[in-house]
Amino acid sequence: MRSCMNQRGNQDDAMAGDRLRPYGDTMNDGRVQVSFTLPIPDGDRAVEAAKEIVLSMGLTNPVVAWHESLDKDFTFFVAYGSHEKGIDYSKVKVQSVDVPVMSMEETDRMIRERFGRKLRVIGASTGTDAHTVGIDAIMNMKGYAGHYGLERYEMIDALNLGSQVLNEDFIREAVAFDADVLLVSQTVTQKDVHINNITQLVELLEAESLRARFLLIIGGPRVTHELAKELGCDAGFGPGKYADDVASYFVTELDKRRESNTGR
Amino acid sequence: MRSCMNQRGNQDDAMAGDRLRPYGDTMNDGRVQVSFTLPIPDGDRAVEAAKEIVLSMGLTNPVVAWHESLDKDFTFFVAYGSHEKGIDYSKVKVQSVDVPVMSMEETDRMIRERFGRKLRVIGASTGTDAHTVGIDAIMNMKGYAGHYGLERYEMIDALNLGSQVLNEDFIREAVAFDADVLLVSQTVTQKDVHINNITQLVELLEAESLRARFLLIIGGPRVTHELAKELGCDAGFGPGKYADDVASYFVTELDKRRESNTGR
Amino acid sequence: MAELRINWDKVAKAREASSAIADDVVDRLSRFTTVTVERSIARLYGIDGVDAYDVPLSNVVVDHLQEKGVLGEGIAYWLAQGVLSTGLSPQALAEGVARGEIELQRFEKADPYLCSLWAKEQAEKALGRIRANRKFREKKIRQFGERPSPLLYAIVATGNIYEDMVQAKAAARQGADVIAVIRTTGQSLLDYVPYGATTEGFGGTMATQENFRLMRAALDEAGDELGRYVRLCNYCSGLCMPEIAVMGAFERLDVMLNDALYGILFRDINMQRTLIDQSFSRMVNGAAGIIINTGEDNYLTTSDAWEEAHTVLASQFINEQFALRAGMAEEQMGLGHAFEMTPGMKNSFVFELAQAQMARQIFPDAPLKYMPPTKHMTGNIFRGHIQDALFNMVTVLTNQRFLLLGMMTEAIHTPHISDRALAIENAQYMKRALADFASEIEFREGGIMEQRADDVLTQALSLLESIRADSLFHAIEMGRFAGIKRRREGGKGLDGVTAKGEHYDNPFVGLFLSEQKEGMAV
Amino acid sequence: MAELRINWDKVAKAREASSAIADDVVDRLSRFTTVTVERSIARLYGIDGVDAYDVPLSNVVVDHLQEKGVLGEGIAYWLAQGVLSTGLSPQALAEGVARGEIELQRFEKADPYLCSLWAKEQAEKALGRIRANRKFREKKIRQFGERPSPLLYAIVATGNIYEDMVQAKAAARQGADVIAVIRTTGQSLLDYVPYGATTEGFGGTMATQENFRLMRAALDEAGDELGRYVRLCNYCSGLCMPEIAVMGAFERLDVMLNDALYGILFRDINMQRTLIDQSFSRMVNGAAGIIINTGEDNYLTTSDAWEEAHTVLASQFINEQFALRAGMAEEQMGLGHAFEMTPGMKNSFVFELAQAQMARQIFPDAPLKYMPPTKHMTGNIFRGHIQDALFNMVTVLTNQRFLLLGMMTEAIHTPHISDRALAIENAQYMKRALADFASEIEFREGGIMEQRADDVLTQALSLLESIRADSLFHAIEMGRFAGIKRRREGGKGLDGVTAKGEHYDNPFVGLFLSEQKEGMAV
Ligand code: B12
Ligand code: B12
Ligand SMILES: Cc1ncc(COP(=O)(O)O)c(C=O)c1O
Ligand SMILES: Cc1ncc(COP(=O)(O)O)c(C=O)c1O
Repeated sequence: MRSCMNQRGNQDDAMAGDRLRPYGDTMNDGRVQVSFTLPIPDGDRAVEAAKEIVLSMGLTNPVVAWHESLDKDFTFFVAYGSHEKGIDYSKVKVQSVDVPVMSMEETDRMIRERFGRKLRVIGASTGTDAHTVGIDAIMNMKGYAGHYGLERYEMIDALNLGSQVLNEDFIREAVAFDADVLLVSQTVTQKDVHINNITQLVELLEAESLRARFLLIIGGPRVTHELAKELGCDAGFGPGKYADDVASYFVTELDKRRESNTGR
Repeated sequence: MRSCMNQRGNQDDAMAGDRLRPYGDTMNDGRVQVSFTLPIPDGDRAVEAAKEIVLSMGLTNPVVAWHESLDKDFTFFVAYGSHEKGIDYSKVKVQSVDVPVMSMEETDRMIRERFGRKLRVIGASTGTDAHTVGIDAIMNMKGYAGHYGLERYEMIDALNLGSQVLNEDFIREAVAFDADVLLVSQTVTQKDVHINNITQLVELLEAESLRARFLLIIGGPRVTHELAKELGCDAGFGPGKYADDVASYFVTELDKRRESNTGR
Repeated sequence: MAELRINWDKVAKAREASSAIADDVVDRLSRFTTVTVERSIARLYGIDGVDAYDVPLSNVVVDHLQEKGVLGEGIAYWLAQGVLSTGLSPQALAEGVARGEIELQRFEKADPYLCSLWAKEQAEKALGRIRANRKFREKKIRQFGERPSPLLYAIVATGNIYEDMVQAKAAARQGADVIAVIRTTGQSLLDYVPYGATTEGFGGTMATQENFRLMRAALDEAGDELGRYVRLCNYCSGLCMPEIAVMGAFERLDVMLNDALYGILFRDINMQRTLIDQSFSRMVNGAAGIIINTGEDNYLTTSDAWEEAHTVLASQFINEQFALRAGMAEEQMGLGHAFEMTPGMKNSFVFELAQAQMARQIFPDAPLKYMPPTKHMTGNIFRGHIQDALFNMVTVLTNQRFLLLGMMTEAIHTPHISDRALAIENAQYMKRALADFASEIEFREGGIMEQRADDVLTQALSLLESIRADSLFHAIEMGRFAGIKRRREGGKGLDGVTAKGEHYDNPFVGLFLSEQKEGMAV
Repeated sequence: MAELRINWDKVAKAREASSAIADDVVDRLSRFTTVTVERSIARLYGIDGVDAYDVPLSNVVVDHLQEKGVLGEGIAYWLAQGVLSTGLSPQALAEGVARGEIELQRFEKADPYLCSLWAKEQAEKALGRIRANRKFREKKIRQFGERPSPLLYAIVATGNIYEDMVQAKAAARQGADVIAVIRTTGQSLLDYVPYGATTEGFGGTMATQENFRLMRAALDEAGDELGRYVRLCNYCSGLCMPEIAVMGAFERLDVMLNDALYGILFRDINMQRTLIDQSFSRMVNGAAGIIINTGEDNYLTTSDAWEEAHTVLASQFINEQFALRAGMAEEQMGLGHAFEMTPGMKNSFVFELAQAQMARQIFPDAPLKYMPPTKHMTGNIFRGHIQDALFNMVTVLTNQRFLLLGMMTEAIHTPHISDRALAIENAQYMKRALADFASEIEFREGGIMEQRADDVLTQALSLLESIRADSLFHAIEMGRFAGIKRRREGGKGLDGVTAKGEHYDNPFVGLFLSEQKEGMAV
């Protein structure tokens, strides 16, 4: 393989070894496809402007493969270029939830053994967000994509408030339910409405000194663990994550916290 | 319109006025779509690496909308980001052929009046390039997309040598034909084969002190006027250019040269 | 045209059951009115504008009457009393109420008969304005010629009406026939309609009368330039159904989303409230010559498209009956359905085609609204574009009236200007490439397509029969649609429902119903 | 399956004319051999490797004989003489020639009868190697099961065989059934086959025996891992048709592009030369159980796809006859056709479907090779992806055997790894979504589809009849195909044609022809 890599080309050159570059059809060719619209009329100058946009992204050998007028003052472009610089892959770190994923049975067993009681989980799609398919996927009995939801777990009491729940109401219900875990789903992200909404939730919890009382987990198509941490939540789950991922996480985390609380 | 622009948003902010940014759905939002493959396995770290690639292109608010394993060591990504910097549109200049485009009749009339003889034009797809549709589009009687080819011009003698003509042969034929204009088509561009081929042609012409004798015009899907000039040709024509564009150019240019030669 | 063999007996039975279901609802709810129905009457009488706190004057007067406990008599009655007593206009009265200077319930000296005469007379004026709009639309369409099916229906959703206008005009020039301005999230839960031009919204733009006006003008401009009539669409589902219907009638909208079931299921609006609102809003739409779009396509965004296809058909039958009771012509019933089977399924195209064709034949005169794939769209925009192409093909092959343009970026963001342009290109290409395909083929008798259509019809019929036995209210309580359960007394807006009093009169009902009988089919 | 009604009478007449056309060509050319035919015989006898100047030894010996003016007797004869005279192996003889130590024409003492016995015996050994490959392929296919139609055929074209291998394996894992390694531009004009593994190419990779071997091993590895047999394809059109066919037979290629007409028209190769080469190369392919792919699809990249569709059909009829004369079974004739009508045309899908279906019915047992849109692909990769989707649909509906994967970036570059992955996904999606559609529909009798098919057939028949009257040579001189005119004595490679001498013998012809009769259909 090593020698084959050499035969495959510029692996030898100065930066090749430690830089990660996009791959078109040859190692380190750096090819990237881009498309965008510029608010200018189509024509030679527009194509030149598009090329400069591509160059300004650090892409070399720009090819403007397509340009088309969308309206008198808008032109659409498809272009290719090479990301020659690449990035340093060794420096790429991810903040991810890394708890081993347990099956439903394992999770139930762990709760039974370590807590001796059911855990209470409350969830909702909050703010003006009316998308429930995501939170339902996590909570509903039938689950999603072959992963059962939390309602089916024997040792979990799951309460799904549905959609468009105001932060204030959500907190009230959580206290009333004496929840261990809060699950919040956010789908609409236009103008960062999800960020504002979660920020407000965290602030409200803090204002009422309730933040430490709950494990706060958020999820949705644009949610990452990193974002969740930034916003002051405990964890975040995006696409491709199911009830088992979330349950494994909160059981393990609650157990850890219990341990450090009881001083063990 | 001015006030409407204001209402449309961040037109007021510092850089907005003189910067040209991509347009997604709001003035100056800068949204750009990109896709690329990275030679790494799919997973959280890959997504993070993709995000860094997007950021390293100067795009903010990166969204990795899709990632998919293409093979164990290759992952494909679709992402969006904002080109907030934009470019300075006032600085975007184009080198383009700017000669008014004449109809076939006008061109014929001009040749008749200014030269009093037929102009001789020789064309080919040179090197190993076997793509003839482009040069045929310019030269053949029937032309292309509703634009008649040079063979139909009364005052032009057009000779199309077809494909895969070696540079040496091409020059020999051009001399034999006593051509005024050379037309070269180049379609295959992989590994810059077209650039090498044209460079060689120009060098050969210069070596034989023939360069000044002909107007040298190149064309093809990846040819721009700028590229042609860089390579030492007189003009370059890309997609969407037809016989009338080329004829208008060379008639005007030859006329100009004749004038300066005769010292008028 | 290729046609499926359909069991028309089952269709007739399904219509019969739906008719009974709708009668039952109308029967239970006809004794009530709602705050938004009354506000829409206020608007019809010319009450416009907002008070010092930006509260619309229509809310001010209706809230005032409700506070005084006299809303049951109806706003028409109180305005008549006020006008006849003071000689002031309805607008002046409302302004007086806003300033705290007038209390409408105090005026009760005019003869109720005179009141109803006034109410009727003034109503005719309002109708005149609406009729003029309808005539204008008809004239323009006659002038430019009607657009062939499918109408390409594009959405704009920037949140900013001025940005929306830019994009709407671009879309029209690219070939869109209908522009729908998506509403900002949450507006449907507001129990008032915001006022004026707006530039902030999430996932959509506020539906305000001024925004309607601005967009209408933009599209008229583009349409005149292009030599075709560009239709404008907005939403009147939600807590203000009839009010927005009135705004749409005043500003010459052409298409409006109008579906109480959508509000109940997806917005948790109280069912009694919104079914009452729906009834009057459809009368308004009907008189204005507006085509409504119903929302059963949304069920499949939550439920499985293969398993629950029959709920869409059942809902279409019910929506048809509700529309008939509001006096609408078939030609105004843009019943919804959708292309939402997973691309992972074998024969997904074949079954989608079967269902779309079935809907087309069962509702032959209804301008069906066909929704593109949304649920199974992903961040893979390239695959997304071909999912949309298949949808476009089915639309063309089955001759749907409204083709809602699918966006390859559906899973990512509200459309960019280029997404829309590519979507239009996609639809136009499919329309051209398959132009006469439907008339070149026949469907195999008893094939999987006919079987599928019959299965869906059979299941829809049995669902409708069970609903008929229990009432629509009960069916919703049981989660029959989209798997979502809603309580009869739950959800938003029940407090806006009021029993009609002895003088209650809504003169528009009769006027609108007869207007529709005369009105041309669109 | 939906079928078109076809005028079988016209089909029979077209076959008759084509048969006469092919007979005429064979008749005129059977007196000649060519340098590459002789080199391929040298290769079959085991001559391999290059000399000090990188000239293949097969060229060295054949050039040597040509120089000496004795090539007309055939290499088999001279090698036999050499072997029988010296006891050296053919390879050792060739090396001697390369070193300038041996002059083959000097050996002429062995009895020509003994020479032909030796030649026959050694030829059987070579055939053994080829047969073993064929058996191995058959075994693998039995073991894993044959892949259903259409076979997804992906190209790799990086220029670097090692990079090609990476991409080919990735493509196989993504679902490709056939990997074609595109040849670098210009190779088809080389009158020798380069040697060894290569890493530089333009628009493709050198076809060398070592490259074949490397790629074969890579695909066997991927195939075993995936539990399916992954087919390998390369090109044997060009100046070295039969030699590359031999290399393909030795390295177990499964599919080879093989078409003299392509070389004549698109590479300006002399028609006499390449038609002779084609004849023997097809015998080699045939014996090796290789499916050939013909190149009439290319006509439509130059000419208009609507106007010139009949030239494709006419060419298919001619190619069929040439293949029959080389002893091939219908099952090995991957006749080419293409989806190249402009997307701007009304009913383009309908007419493409008609033509593809017509080809399918006229050549029912031939594993047709169906080419995706290329000419009307643009830099608009999004539209390109749906052009390809329509092509994929037609392929599925008409059950073509080879689906050449269309790339959305066709107009831009040779495929990136992701282009190929998206293309495979596209094809698989269409295959799944329309799985049983063809059996759900029937085509309207006398509709525009049947009319189109009949028009194309009628025009093809009349073209064939005119060619029959004038000879194929004349037709090409007149520019009947792709509008390209080529002179009978023009083009490259005529100097490689030699009249056969009195001792001329090619023992492989008989062997290969009888091998094919016994060989299983693939
Ligand atoms: C279904 C749908 C709807 C349905 C919702 C029905 C319902 N009952 O939920 C209806 C039709 C009502 C709807 C309406 C609207 N929608 Co909508 N909708 C969608 C759609 C098609 C699918 C979303 C979905 O269900 N995905 C499937 C689920 C399973 O995925 P998921 O939510 O990502 O969940 C997974 C993970 O993220 C995670 N997860 C999610 N939540 C949580 C929570 C926790 C705690 C954890 C641990 C994990 C987790 O687990 C899940 C399983 O892996 C998307 C487009 C698309 N294809 O993505 C648009 C989309 C989300 N909608 C959008 C918009 C704008 C709207 C509207 C505002 C207007 C409109 N364009 O229609 C309205 C109003 C909605 C409102 N007020 O919020 C936009 C959002 C744009 C943006 N990024 O801001 C999208 C992207 C469409 C678009 N391109 O415009 N929509
Ligand atoms: C048709 C075609 C062929 C035909 C050519 C037939 C013929 N008689 O020309 C055949 C099938 C033979 C062929 C073969 C190959 N092709 Co080819 N082919 C194409 C295709 C589909 C269309 C090209 C075309 O005809 N365009 C239409 C003409 C009118 O456009 P145009 O050339 O740009 O010309 C216009 C302007 O540029 C300008 N112009 C052009 N020349 C000139 C000259 C002058 C003087 C002026 C003034 C103007 C001018 O005027 C014209 C009118 O506006 C393209 C893909 C695509 N859709 O673009 C691939 C493509 C060009 N081919 C390609 C390749 C690699 C090959 C092959 C090497 C292998 C292969 N992949 O098949 C072989 C070998 C060719 C060789 N040795 O050169 C690649 C090139 C990649 C690259 N950028 O390097 C492409 C892009 C396909 C791909 N994605 O792999 N090909
Ligand atoms: C019938 C109907 N009404 C309304 C809406 C939108 O409602 P909202 O404005 O609450 O998002 C939809 C959404 O697609 C719909 O189908
Ligand atoms: C039959 C046939 N042979 C050969 C080729 C390729 O030839 P070359 O290697 O000369 O590009 C093609 C191109 O598609 C073809 O169709």
